[in-house]
Amino acid sequence: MQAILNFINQNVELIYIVILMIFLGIEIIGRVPSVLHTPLMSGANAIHGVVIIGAIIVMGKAESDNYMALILGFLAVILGTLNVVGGFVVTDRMLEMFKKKKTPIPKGEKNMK
Amino acid sequence: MQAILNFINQNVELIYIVILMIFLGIEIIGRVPSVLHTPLMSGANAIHGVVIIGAIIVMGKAESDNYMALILGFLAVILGTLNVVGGFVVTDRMLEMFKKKKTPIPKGEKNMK
Amino acid sequence: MSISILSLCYLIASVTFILGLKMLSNPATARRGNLIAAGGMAIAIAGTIFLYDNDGKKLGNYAWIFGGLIIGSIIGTLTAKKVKMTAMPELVSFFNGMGGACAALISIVEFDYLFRENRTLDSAWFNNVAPAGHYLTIVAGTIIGSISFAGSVIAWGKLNGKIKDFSFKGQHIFNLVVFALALGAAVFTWYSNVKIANIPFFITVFLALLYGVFFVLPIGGADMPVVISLLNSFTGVAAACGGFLYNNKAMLTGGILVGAAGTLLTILMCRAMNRSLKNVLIGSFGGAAKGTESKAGEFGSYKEISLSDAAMLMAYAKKVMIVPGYGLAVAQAQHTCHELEKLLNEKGVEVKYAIHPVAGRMPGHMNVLLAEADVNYENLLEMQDANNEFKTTDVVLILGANDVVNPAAKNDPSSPIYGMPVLEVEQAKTVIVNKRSMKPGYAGIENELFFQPKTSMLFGDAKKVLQDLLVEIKNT
Amino acid sequence: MSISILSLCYLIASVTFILGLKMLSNPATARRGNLIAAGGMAIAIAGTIFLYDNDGKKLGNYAWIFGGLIIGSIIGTLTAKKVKMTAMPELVSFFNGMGGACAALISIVEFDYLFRENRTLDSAWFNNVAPAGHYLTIVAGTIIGSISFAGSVIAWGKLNGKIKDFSFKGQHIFNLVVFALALGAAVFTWYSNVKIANIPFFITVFLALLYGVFFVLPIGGADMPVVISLLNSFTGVAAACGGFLYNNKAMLTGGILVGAAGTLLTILMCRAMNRSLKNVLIGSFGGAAKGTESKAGEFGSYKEISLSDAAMLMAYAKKVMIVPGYGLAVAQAQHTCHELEKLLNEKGVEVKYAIHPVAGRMPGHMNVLLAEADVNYENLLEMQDANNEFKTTDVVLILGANDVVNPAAKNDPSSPIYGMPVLEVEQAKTVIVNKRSMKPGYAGIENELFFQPKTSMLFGDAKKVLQDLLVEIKNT
Ligand SMILES: NC(=O)c1ccc[n+]([C@@H]2O[C@H](COP(=O)([O-])OP(=O)(O)OC[C@H]3O[C@@H](n4cnc5c(N)ncnc54)[C@H](OP(=O)(O)O)[C@@H]3O)[C@@H](O)[C@H]2O)c1
Ligand SMILES: NC(=O)c1ccc[n+]([C@@H]2O[C@H](COP(=O)([O-])OP(=O)(O)OC[C@H]3O[C@@H](n4cnc5c(N)ncnc54)[C@H](OP(=O)(O)O)[C@@H]3O)[C@@H](O)[C@H]2O)c1
Repeated sequence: MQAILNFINQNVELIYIVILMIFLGIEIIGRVPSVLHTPLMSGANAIHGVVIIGAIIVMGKAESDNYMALILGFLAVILGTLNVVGGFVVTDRMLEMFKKKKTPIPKGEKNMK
Repeated sequence: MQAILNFINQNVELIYIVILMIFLGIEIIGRVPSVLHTPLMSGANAIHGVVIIGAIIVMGKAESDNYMALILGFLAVILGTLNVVGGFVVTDRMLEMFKKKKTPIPKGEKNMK
Repeated sequence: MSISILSLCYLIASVTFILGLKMLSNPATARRGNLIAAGGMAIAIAGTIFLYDNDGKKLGNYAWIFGGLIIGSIIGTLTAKKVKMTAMPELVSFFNGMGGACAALISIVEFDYLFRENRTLDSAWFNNVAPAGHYLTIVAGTIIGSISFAGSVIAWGKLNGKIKDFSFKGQHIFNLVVFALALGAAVFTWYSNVKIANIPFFITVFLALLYGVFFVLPIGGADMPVVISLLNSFTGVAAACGGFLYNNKAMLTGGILVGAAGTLLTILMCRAMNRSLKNVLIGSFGGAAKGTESKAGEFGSYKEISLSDAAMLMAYAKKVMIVPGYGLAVAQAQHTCHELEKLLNEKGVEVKYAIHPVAGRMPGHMNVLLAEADVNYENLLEMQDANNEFKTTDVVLILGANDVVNPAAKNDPSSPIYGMPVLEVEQAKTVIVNKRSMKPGYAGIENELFFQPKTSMLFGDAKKVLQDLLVEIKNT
Repeated sequence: MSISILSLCYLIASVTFILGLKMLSNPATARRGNLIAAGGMAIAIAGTIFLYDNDGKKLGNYAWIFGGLIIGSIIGTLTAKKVKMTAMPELVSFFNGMGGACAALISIVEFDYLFRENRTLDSAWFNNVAPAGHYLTIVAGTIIGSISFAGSVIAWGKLNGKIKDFSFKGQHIFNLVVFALALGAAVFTWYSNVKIANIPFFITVFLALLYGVFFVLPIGGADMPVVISLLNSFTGVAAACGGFLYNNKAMLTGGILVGAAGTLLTILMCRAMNRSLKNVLIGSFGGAAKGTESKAGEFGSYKEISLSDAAMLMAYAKKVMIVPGYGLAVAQAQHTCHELEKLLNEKGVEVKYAIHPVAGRMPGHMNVLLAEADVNYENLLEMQDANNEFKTTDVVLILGANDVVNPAAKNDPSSPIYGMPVLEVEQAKTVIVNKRSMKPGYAGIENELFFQPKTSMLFGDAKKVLQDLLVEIKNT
């Protein structure tokens, strides 16, 4: 208990950030139309590719004799990049297909406002 | 420039919290029906009464010979409390008036889901 | 230990604020949301009082603190409970002002500390002794808080009629100058000798208050809801400054949250009545110009109806729809209106109210008004439902409403209110309009509806007319 | 200095992620949103490479880093560009798995550091030498990452048909046990001797992978979109663990954001096809049971229609609506379908497509499918518009759709899909249904529509039938 409280106290900012992020994540996509579920999933998938940063740091810190770190790190960088690049590209391709179909909407209403 | 960057770096967590809060504030009330504008305004008004905390701290820190702090602090506590208590009470009274009218909604749809 | 619990309290408070505000924006959950936020607030306050300590030093002066809390609570509760429903916006404005003052006072005291600590050392400059960030937050809190205090009090005075609109040529320039001077004084403080640094600072405070007054004075009373909402978000930011000052997360998050939400809400309000914020703040001058009737009579002539005929029409109608507007509020005729409803019901006439979201002078004004005369909520139709029922309505009785039933919003792209959804009363069989004259309403534009064949005017003060109608109908 | 710029980069990245995701959830802005997020990502990556330094130590091994980045980018871009549109969900699942693996690898390396530093000192326990919080995040990252990796790869295999559903009695108990053992091994690591702490840890990794595999294996292929979305949010959390590990805000915020949004999205997906998440994950066993045709024939008999009659009907119709469903995707008949459309157009028949949001096996499946056969987007009607047009439609041609046109969703409260909005094809003059048999669809329930008088069945594989129809119509 005591320990937990102290932990909270020391990392209170981080905890705030996490909690607010959770709220935001939920609020933001609350009203997505179901036809967009797939692209949205794909886009989110690309975003968590940010884990690549960790891979880069691992790779960059590895001493040249620490083969495990070098090899695993290298692998991590490749896979992470796959996630990021592939993710964004495939999402863009998907959206390309909904794009044209959606133009009527902005044309129709957006201009009114 | 340099100074600003350092400031950002030192307070990066706070800055995050502020930015996320701004996003949240906007997302949260994005879809409020105009009939609720007044109660919402009133509720928000009550919430910023949280400034009372500052007043309490000022009051509590004031040395017994520092009359300025004592008097202004005392005033601040009173006004802050007015804001908080009055704010929440009046909001509740307002909503009381919309309440009954709104019950049909949950009855009608909510149960379906 | 206690500190850890305190930051937990603040965390909880912040979360309840977010949840509360979220629930407040949905009719079904609004009331619970308000209570939740209140609960969080209570936790934060209690926590501060009992757990706060900065490096070992706990808070003192409990007598003063509790004294203040008790006094504030009593006054707050009483005023909030006693106030007439229609006077609530004023009260909100008043409370908002108190919050602003509180924020300003805190900052002033903090400045005072900075000042006392250093004035003893001679011929040092304030900027050498005071940390910049600290001073910056103090100044921000002071200025914003003062503006929001002064502005809110003026708005409050305007709404309850104590203060009249007041504006003079070039007032905007004047305001800008005052504001600039306020900032200037703050900067001057920064560069002045520690001994006298307090003088320019208090000039800053004074100028900020002055700005607050002149910022709100010229704005038309009808636009006060918007202004209050704006000042509301100001106070939020001021509170956030306090949060920075004491590195207090509850104040910070709560303040920013209200600051952001309040700003958006202000914009939404303007949009609801088809105006831009700028237009509300600056355009207010046109107040006179807006009232123009240049276009008067362009729609040809209108016809009047006698009380007895009107009474007849309603008494023998199957379904009557009442469209209340600002005029009903001015005439304080809500109770008489309710009596009319009951009387018609006795005669077997179905009576409903068509409520436009921006009818009156504040959002939900009509709900509040009719609630006071305890009209049954089931009979208040929102715009959508109302528009569906007009087709099957025999008589529409418009009481002091004008813009919200103006067909120009649908038909005339040149009209200033074009695009605002309105009550389509012209779908009903007959329309009876009660107002005192042919004068336009808030938007200051002619209303074609009054000149349509199925419309007939019933002039006079809403209350008076309704009372006469009651008599007439009784006699039929 | 450089550090400050770096944290600014991360700040920008976080904001773009939020904005991007927000825009992605609105058709009009989705594509821009994706680009914005990508831009933020680029900034974050570049910043890390060039500005990162922890107390003075900059990053090295640039050759390896850029090598990895280049290889990854090339493979990623190519696969993403080459993949057939209908195979995109598989690809998403694959990429998601790579992300999970990346997170797991990072944690493993970090553990390895902890391990090497301390294994030299003899007879110390791991928990004496390793900081608890640090170890906790490592374990969390490892386990979650591994699960999401293994699971995603299985899901990928299932979607492209390489892996078949596989389940055995009491599999859930088994899964729970495996998961518990994984946690157990992690705890054991914590209390084991520093010299051999790595052995139990790698057992943890292995068990986590195993769990991932058996978690996804039994779930029906049709539910993969939901599972992928779930694993997607897992990877998000794993990334967030990395954020804690390096106190890196971009990773933290990005990860949490996806974790939260992904979880909600998963729930929304389930809701869109009227199922609970639990039902998708556990209920999947019932797969067989669901296929029941116990109720078969309860609606009496159905009538068939000959190819020529069908061709005739359509050729002489004014307006034909095509309702594509999962069957069309299975038969890969989208191109043939497009030809039919063109042919009918030549004959002066108006042809539109009625798209149900959950037709097929992934959200937007039909849009993707028909886009591949480059059908003109103006002709794809969303459910609402379609339902309004059916009244004026002469012939509705249903190609391999079933649940999405099942009237039970409206009429029969006992039906498992009751409440799901469906295409109301029965409003049209005549309905022609193409499927291979009377077997039920995904939901495993009878479809009354097939037995209604205005409906007639046209059995056969969608592609085959369409080709024959083409010939027939040409000859009319
Ligand atoms: N709800 C909000 O939040 C809000 C806030 C600010 C502004 N507004 C604006 O206010 C307007 C509201 O529309 P509305 O139709 O309710 O009001 P309105 O358009 O302002 O019209 C009110 C009418 O009532 C008549 N009236 C005044 N006193 C009367 C009395 N004692 N007895 C009978 N009639 C009386 C006036 O005509 P006579 O002078 O000829 O009697 C006037 O034409 C909209 O334009 C809206 O945008 C709304
Ligand atoms: N969109 C999503 O996100 C998603 C994800 C998972 C599940 N689902 C669910 O999937 C269902 C989608 O509805 P739906 O109507 O599109 O599909 P469906 O209800 O699953 O029915 C598909 C029909 O196509 C027929 N068929 C199969 N192969 C065929 C072929 N080669 N040629 C002609 N017909 C063929 C099958 O009947 P025969 O076997 O007799 O030919 C089957 O009845 C909904 O229940 C939805 O909830 C949707």
